[in-house]
Amino acid sequence: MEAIDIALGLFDLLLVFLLLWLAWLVMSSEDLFKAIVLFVAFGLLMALVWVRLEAPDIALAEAAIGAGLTGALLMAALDRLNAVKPMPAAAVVTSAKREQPSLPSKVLPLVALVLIVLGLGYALLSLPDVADGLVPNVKEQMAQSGVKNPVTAVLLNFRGYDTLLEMVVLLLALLSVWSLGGVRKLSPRNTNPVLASLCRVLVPVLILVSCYLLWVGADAPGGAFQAGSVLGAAGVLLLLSGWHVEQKILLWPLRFILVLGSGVFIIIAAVLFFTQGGLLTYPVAQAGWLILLLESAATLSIGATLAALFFGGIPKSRVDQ
Amino acid sequence: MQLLYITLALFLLVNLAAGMWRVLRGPGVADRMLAAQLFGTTAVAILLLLAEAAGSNALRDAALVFALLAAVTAVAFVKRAWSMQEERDVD
Amino acid sequence: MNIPMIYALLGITLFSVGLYGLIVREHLLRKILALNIMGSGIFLVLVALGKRSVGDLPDPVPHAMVITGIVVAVSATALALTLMLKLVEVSGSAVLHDAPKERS
Amino acid sequence: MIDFFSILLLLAGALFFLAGTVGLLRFPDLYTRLHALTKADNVGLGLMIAGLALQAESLSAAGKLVLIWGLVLLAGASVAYLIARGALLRGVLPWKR
Repeated sequence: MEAIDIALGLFDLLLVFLLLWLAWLVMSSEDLFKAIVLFVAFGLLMALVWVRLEAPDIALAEAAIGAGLTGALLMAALDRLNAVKPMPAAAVVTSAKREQPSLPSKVLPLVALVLIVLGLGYALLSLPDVADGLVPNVKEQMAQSGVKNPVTAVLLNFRGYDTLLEMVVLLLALLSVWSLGGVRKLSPRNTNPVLASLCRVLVPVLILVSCYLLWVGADAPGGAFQAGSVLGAAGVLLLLSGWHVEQKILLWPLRFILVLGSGVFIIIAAVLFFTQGGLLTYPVAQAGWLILLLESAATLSIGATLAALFFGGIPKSRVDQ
Repeated sequence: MQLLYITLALFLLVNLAAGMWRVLRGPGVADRMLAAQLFGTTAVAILLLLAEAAGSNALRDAALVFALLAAVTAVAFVKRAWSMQEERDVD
Repeated sequence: MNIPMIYALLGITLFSVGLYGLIVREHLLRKILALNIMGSGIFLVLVALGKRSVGDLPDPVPHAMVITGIVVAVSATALALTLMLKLVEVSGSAVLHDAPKERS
Repeated sequence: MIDFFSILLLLAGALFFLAGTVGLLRFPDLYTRLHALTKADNVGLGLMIAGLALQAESLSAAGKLVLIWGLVLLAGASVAYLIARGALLRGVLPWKR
């Protein structure tokens, strides 16, 4: 056992311990804001775990979403929760009315928790130590995929229909949010000069990084999802700083971008279905640029959808026509 | 050099674990958020060290994304979650 | 006991902690956090088991599934939060009650 | 020779991170903690990045490292300002001996 392995082992053990502790604290702490901050820290450490498991693609996605967007989403929700519920008296009454949970109802879930861990742990440990899974299939087909990053190949080529349906899932989530959230006005223009200058630098950099991740995704970790999440973060930052958007852009151009990903996907799938005889079976020579086209459309849609999800309602310009 | 990178990454993780205390203790919401900011900077450093140890360029991209996104959470905190009747959660 | 297996065990423990929180805690925001932690646990198991391959690269298929999973999880979280806010608006409480008649 | 400077910078960076954490834990109020964190950690990261940049395989890799530092500095400074200003507006009093 070399010193370097010991250091890495200690790193892993501390990481595992911290994650467990954080997860427990997120569940057990009384204060909701504290739970959210702890959850953001949890997402941060998850990104480190992905690095240790040699999954840089996931680490990128988690860095953008787990450590950034989810935290922003939760905080905005907490803010609105406090805004719609300014009557703590009612809450006190309901919590006082509810009798203290009996001892069995506290202990039983804990016992169940331990049993589940033991059962699942046994199942995990009885799995074979070496299993190739789908690695041979992926290796065999990589040359025909049109890209060099195996994860991108799986996402956009081998299992392209998964990604197609996921785009639809995102759109559905946004439609549900819009039908529940109603019409909301954009927040008033920000007057803080520091925040404004931060946005002026950060937003272009975010867009640039998003383009970079999209482009590099063909042969290194990166791709539409990571690029889209970074783009979404740029949108969130703009929304937070009171970005002014014309009503006419919020109407049709926004909706066009939102459906662009699914739309391009479906059109290409349909064309390929009739010309190649299979859903999303790319001709080998064209696979590369078809994937790039799909990813570009998907990036725009994912970014716009995530920012719109953060906004939480049908956006309306604050200037009435 | 490898050993130094990994040891320093471990050291920074210990640092981060110590910062947890401030998140738990508070007392104000801003103190908790501040500690989360520390986690962001520390995680960037850990990622860069691991990237150098593994010779992986992709991890530097992850650190770049981290550096960018930590700011977004913090701005969301200042603009949204930080209500004006602050300093209520003293525990 | 190798490193990926430790992370897989961490995954199932996280899943169970999340499940526990989902059952025991009442506030809906907490339940949403619990679901997210459960999701992270499942992702961990998937990726850690994908690392058992003999070759130089881990199995990319679970990686791709987890990336889509993370994005779906964040959109589902956004939807759940909106549902929660709607419920609070209608009923004035962020806690699910046992029976509708209890709502005064 | 380059290795020696790298090690020196990395260790100095780690020291600053330690100082930042100690400040976060020991300082009495929000503003002093803000001061400890934002300054010490960003200098620590800068030193570490300088150490790593010496080892970088290409100029572009080193450039990316420096870019990361610049972004962390910018974000850290702005966020520290926003938090401190927010705290003042919300009536968090600075600590007095």
